[in-house]
Amino acid sequence: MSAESNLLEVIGVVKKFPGVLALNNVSLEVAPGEIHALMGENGAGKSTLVKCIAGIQAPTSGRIVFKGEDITEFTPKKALDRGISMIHQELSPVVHRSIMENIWLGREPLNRFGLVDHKAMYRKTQEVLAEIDLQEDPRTLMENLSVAKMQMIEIAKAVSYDAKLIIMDEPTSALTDKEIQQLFRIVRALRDKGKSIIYISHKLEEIYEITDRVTVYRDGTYIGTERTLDLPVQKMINMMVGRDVDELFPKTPCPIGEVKLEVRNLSHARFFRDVSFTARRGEILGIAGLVGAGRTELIQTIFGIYKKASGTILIDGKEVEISSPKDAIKANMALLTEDRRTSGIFPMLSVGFNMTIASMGQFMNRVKLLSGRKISRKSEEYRKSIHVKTPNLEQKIMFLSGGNQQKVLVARWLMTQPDILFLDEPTRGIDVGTKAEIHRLISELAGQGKTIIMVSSELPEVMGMSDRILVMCKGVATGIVENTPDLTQDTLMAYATNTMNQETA
Amino acid sequence: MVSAGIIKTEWVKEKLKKYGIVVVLFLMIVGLTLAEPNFIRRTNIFNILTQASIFGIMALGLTFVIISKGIDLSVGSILAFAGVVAASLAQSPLATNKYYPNLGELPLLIPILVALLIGLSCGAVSGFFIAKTKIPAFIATLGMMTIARGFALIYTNGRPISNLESMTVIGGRVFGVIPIPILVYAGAIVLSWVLLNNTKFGKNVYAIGGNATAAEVSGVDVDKNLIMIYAYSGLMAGLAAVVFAGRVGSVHPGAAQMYELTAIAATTIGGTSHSGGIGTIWGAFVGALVLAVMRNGFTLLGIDAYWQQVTEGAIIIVAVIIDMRKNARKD
Amino acid sequence: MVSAGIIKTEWVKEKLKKYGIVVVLFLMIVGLTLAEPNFIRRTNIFNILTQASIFGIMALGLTFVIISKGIDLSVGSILAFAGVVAASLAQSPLATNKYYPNLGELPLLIPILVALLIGLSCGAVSGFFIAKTKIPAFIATLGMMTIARGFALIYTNGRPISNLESMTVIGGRVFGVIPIPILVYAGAIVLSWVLLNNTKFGKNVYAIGGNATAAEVSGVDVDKNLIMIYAYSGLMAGLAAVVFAGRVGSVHPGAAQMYELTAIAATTIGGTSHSGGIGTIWGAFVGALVLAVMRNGFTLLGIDAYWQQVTEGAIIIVAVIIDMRKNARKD
Amino acid sequence: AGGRETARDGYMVGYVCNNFNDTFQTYVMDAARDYFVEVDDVSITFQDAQEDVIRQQDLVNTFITQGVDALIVVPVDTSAMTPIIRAASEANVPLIFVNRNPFGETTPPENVYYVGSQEIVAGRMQMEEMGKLLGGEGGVAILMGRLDNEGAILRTEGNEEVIAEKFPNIRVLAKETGLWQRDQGMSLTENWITAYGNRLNGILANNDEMALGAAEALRSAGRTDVPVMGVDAIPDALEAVRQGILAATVLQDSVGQGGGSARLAHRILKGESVEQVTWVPFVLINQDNLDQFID
Ligand SMILES: Nc1ncnc2c1ncn2[C@@H]1O[C@H](COP(=O)(O)OP(=O)(O)OP(=O)(O)O)[C@@H](O)[C@H]1O
Ligand SMILES: Nc1ncnc2c1ncn2[C@@H]1O[C@H](COP(=O)(O)OP(=O)(O)OP(=O)(O)O)[C@@H](O)[C@H]1O
Ligand SMILES: [Mg+2]
Ligand SMILES: [Mg+2]
Repeated sequence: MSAESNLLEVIGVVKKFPGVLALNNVSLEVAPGEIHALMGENGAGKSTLVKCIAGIQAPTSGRIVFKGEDITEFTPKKALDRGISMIHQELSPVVHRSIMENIWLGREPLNRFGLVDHKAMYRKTQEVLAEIDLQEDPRTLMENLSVAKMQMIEIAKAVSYDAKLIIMDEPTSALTDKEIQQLFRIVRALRDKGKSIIYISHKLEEIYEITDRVTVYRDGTYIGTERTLDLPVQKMINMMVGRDVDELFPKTPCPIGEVKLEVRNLSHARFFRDVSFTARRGEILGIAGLVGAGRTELIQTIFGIYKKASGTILIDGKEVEISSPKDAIKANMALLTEDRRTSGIFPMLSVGFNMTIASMGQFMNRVKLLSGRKISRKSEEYRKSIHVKTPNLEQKIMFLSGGNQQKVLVARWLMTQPDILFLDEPTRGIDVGTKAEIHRLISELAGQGKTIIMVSSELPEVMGMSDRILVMCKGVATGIVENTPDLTQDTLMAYATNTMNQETA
Repeated sequence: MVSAGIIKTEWVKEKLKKYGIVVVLFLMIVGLTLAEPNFIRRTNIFNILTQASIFGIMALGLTFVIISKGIDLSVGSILAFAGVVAASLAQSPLATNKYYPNLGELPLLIPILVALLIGLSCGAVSGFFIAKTKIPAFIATLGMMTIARGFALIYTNGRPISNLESMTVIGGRVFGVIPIPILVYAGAIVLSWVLLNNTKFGKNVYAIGGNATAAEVSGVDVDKNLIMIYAYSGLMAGLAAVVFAGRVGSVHPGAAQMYELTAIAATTIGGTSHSGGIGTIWGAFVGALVLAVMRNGFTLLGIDAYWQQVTEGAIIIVAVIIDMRKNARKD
Repeated sequence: MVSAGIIKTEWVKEKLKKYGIVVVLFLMIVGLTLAEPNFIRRTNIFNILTQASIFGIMALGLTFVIISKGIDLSVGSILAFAGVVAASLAQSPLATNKYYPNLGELPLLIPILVALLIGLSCGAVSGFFIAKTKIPAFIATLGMMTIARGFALIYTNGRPISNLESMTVIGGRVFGVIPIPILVYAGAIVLSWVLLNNTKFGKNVYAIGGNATAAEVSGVDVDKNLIMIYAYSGLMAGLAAVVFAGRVGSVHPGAAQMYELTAIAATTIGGTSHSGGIGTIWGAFVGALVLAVMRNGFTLLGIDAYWQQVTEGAIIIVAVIIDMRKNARKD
Repeated sequence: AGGRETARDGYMVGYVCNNFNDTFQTYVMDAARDYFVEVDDVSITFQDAQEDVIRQQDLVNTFITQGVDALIVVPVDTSAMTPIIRAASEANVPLIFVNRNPFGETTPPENVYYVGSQEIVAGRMQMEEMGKLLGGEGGVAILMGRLDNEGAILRTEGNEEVIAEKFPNIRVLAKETGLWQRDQGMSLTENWITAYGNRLNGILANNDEMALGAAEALRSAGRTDVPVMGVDAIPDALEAVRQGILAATVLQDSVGQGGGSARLAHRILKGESVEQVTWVPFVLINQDNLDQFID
């Protein structure tokens, strides 16, 4: 394509951070009316590149040409004025403010006295929300929304700028199918209006579903651009990872032992009621359901983060009282939480600290003092085994790519060597190569006789990894199914929407 | 009957949670009125409001600062510096210790504008350093606190500047009834309220405190807004200096020491959170009243001066504990 | 040649960035030595370290507090309260204004333990309220600041408690050479360093400041640790009280006013961040030295006291600006 | 630094003030400075202890390191001067205390001097006058300085002693701290007017600044019947006495104290023999004797 016909051209862009060469001479071309995917492993530089395009960071060198003009000033404001808006991978909204104030931040409608026109803002917000089919009062505070809704509002906001180019950096990582379909409807409508979209995701099926072309990066370098339909899955993975990934869900069968954890009639005042299940040694119990089903709250209640209303929890057949995460950890449980930003990482602290903080007990020397040497040896070991891309262990975790942060958290909990490990969306935002690696580690743990309870919104993952699957719908456990080869996604969905009876009937 | 009783307590509990600090204020007022009927007399109410006005005006500016996740320790010193300079321009021609011996009587507006301008500038300087060099607000304003106080001392050589006949008009009353400091305070409240709730600037203040990155990527010029925030805080300190000079008729370079702590306390008691993004002008007003009523009450009740300190600390803590309950999770 | 020069400047720039505040300190020392050779004499170096010791010890405790994203305004008042009570137990039998007229001479250890215990308890109380009622640390410790000061005044009726012959040993020297306050300070530094870097408690402090929710989920008992953090800060204030009593030989209920600001400034100058999760003991030490050297230098250079204030504010700001450059993004 | 150069040739005196924010102390310093302007073999440097004993001690030590020939100190805390006295005597530097007396009835040690007044006397003088004005009856309120300040405590004690000894029918309605500040004196007085109404017949303030604030509050409340008295006789207060706004003030003689200590230092340096203690008396000023003090 010629320069004139491209909306955006990235030519030889380099971006250096202290100790990291995030982008090394990469290029990209986006045509008008195109949905263009960016693919690459965690830390390949996708977010860094789009941040440069959206003026959040300035490239160290190279050119970015938009509508035939070289971009020289890199500020978000300039980018927005030019017609580039973005949905951010790691950005939380201004949680204490309302939906409408978030959407119109920086461009509030004014009345003739130059004051903010709240009525107009309210009206315009209603219009925007209608487009994404969200029934919420525009004055609702963001903090009262679920993660999924917040994400939908971020999407609505980006769209409402009426930009020429909309960048979406992993917009679906917090969404489930229903919202994803909603998003795709919006994206297609935008394309039909001649807008261009840069779409980043680690979910291959999404890439095939809506993108026109794919550009792949690896380690900050440009690998190639292809029409999506002409690119077989294995080839795409190979371009990203540099090798073939043999098996996505390397579940190794292992003997299943006696019951380790038993939950009896557990209820929470608001989120779920009367849930019972058991989990055995060496077993991976999947938990599936739609967004809002209460899966997160279920495991967080078992873990002592929420207060249970009634019910009992038994470990090895003995009743235990767990009223705080500390109790849970004492009982040899561990929980990888769903929301990386608020309850996962310590952003200002080092990668090493983030990995080891839950296992400090292991690093004491004879006089009960922590040994720095032991700590760094252990973290180094884990850094290697799950391929955390970081210049060193001293790097602040906030400077890692999203996927690599997730890997560090996985390492944190694997390191505690728990008997019972709860994983809430463990591979959110993790690239295919590493996903397989993490799945292998999970399997290995199960093989050692540990009990794994894994919540995932990705049905292939649940079905690929679990021995049994607990399905929830609106706070009720609608079924526990054996994961036999003849189990279908449709059956699970039927449980998840509680339409099982109609289905079978 | 029983159920009505329950509903009533539920209702009270609910309100107590939502308007915690107002309830505290209300209880203080009721208690004091019972203990000392003079408390509720008009002159005393006016006294309380006048006494609240100086640090109350500072608390308005601090509300912007604290919502934006900052802090401003310099307002007391800025008051002193702006105050002494304004005072030197407002001395009556017959003053005993005239600062500018040959200066005639200037129109009242000039010292007022000078005070506001000095306040604004000092604040803008702090804001500039905070925005452009990213030093912590604590340090920038601690520095400004020392610097402004130093300038006040240098300017006056440590002496008060008095005989401000023209300015004492501001300490007077309208129609012989309503003290002007109260009117100035009311005006500052309205101005701050409109600024915070109905202008782009106000929205930006909340956004910067709530999530500075989110503000930045939404196209908000964070640096410019930070400068404006501290400039506004300085401006309010300048306005407080005018009221101070008007009320006292004399400004001392050591004036308003520790007022920053009182003003910050008023803001915080009123529910403005130091973790940013949360706060109201209304809260700053109620917080200032709580402090002023408390101090007035101490005197009316004749509480021993040493015990006043202990009680003051305890009341501040208890007031905020009650107020915090509104944020308590329900489960 | 040229390249060597470039490498050198690069190297200097790199170091300047990494050890910003140490470089500032170094430059101050060199400058002062050139301007006034007396500066570098052993007695003067000891003077400076002794002068740094009291607020320096407080800064150690504050480092824990600020890393955990808190603040402690009460340390100055706690010093006064712990100090007067300890002093009343350490008066020599012949003291002119004996607080406990019938009390004989107690072993030195008793007043010391009492001071430490009072400091620890006051801190633990603040910590308790912060942890259990979630009130902002600013309010809890502002309350404690007023309360502890009030108790100091009540306990003493506003008068100093003097003639602490036994305690002045602590203000003395070992082998007639090294001042004991410096040794106490050194001990406190080592203790704090080990606590912060080599214990679970220390790691928890960072975790709580870095992300309290994540800390909770990672099994950190946040409440318990918060109480311990403020208790430690109080303990350091108690230790500072011992050094104070030892140096002065008398404790005044109004002692150590505003020391909290100096101690917080020392901590912040040393790079501890008020947004939590970042800070070192080493930084608190260097920060305290910067302040002590600066004040000592002012006197040696005979700078006018009013101008000192202005200069002090400016130096604090500039020091932190230089130090901030180490965090500057490279792009 | 210009002043320091000459100091190399002549003597250098270090002056550590308790607090530069203390208006009265600025007059004491001025008097000392004025004295040394007249003589050419001595220069003086002023430092501010900012009401902190430790800082005062540090300043003294730094002065000694620097090699000053004599020290003048206004104690922050008179009971805490032992280390300063020790440091000065070890370095063999003459030490003069001004304004606040660390020695009470006892004689200072060798090479240590005191120039100043008895704080308690100021309080006594105030109350004697107030008692006369009120005819020995009524209620008074006391505006105290900082609660931990010796001047504040002793002046208040002087007030109360006289009441106990001579005016059994006068009651102290309240005593609270106005932190030496005019605005605080004003706020407290406003509250007292509400609380005590006509039972409030007189106000005794520990300094003139607070007294002037009290007078202002009384004026706006239309209370002309309440006499107010301060201490220090700062120019504003003298003017207020002339206009009848203040009933009286007590002259604390800044020239006698500041100039006196400077002269004393000069004489010691020249090797003359001097008295160890110089008393500078307080004088009560009211409209009757005002003319002697206004120039
Ligand atoms: N501010 C920064 N400072 C230092 N290094 C950074 C910074 N931002 C990004 N990096 C590094 O740059 C590289 C590219 O990161 P980027 O976020 O662009 O990856 P990504 O492709 O978006 O990965 P993911 O799929 O995990 O989101 C990573 O190694 C990351 O650690
Ligand atoms: N802070 C909150 N305030 C009010 N309601 C909430 C809050 N958090 C969650 N909910 C509600 O609780 C229910 C369950 O929450 P959630 O969506 O996290 O469930 P989930 O099954 O874990 O879904 P997923 O993990 O897929 O997001 C939903 O109805 C949600 O709207
Ligand atoms: Mg990314
Ligand atoms: Mg969930």
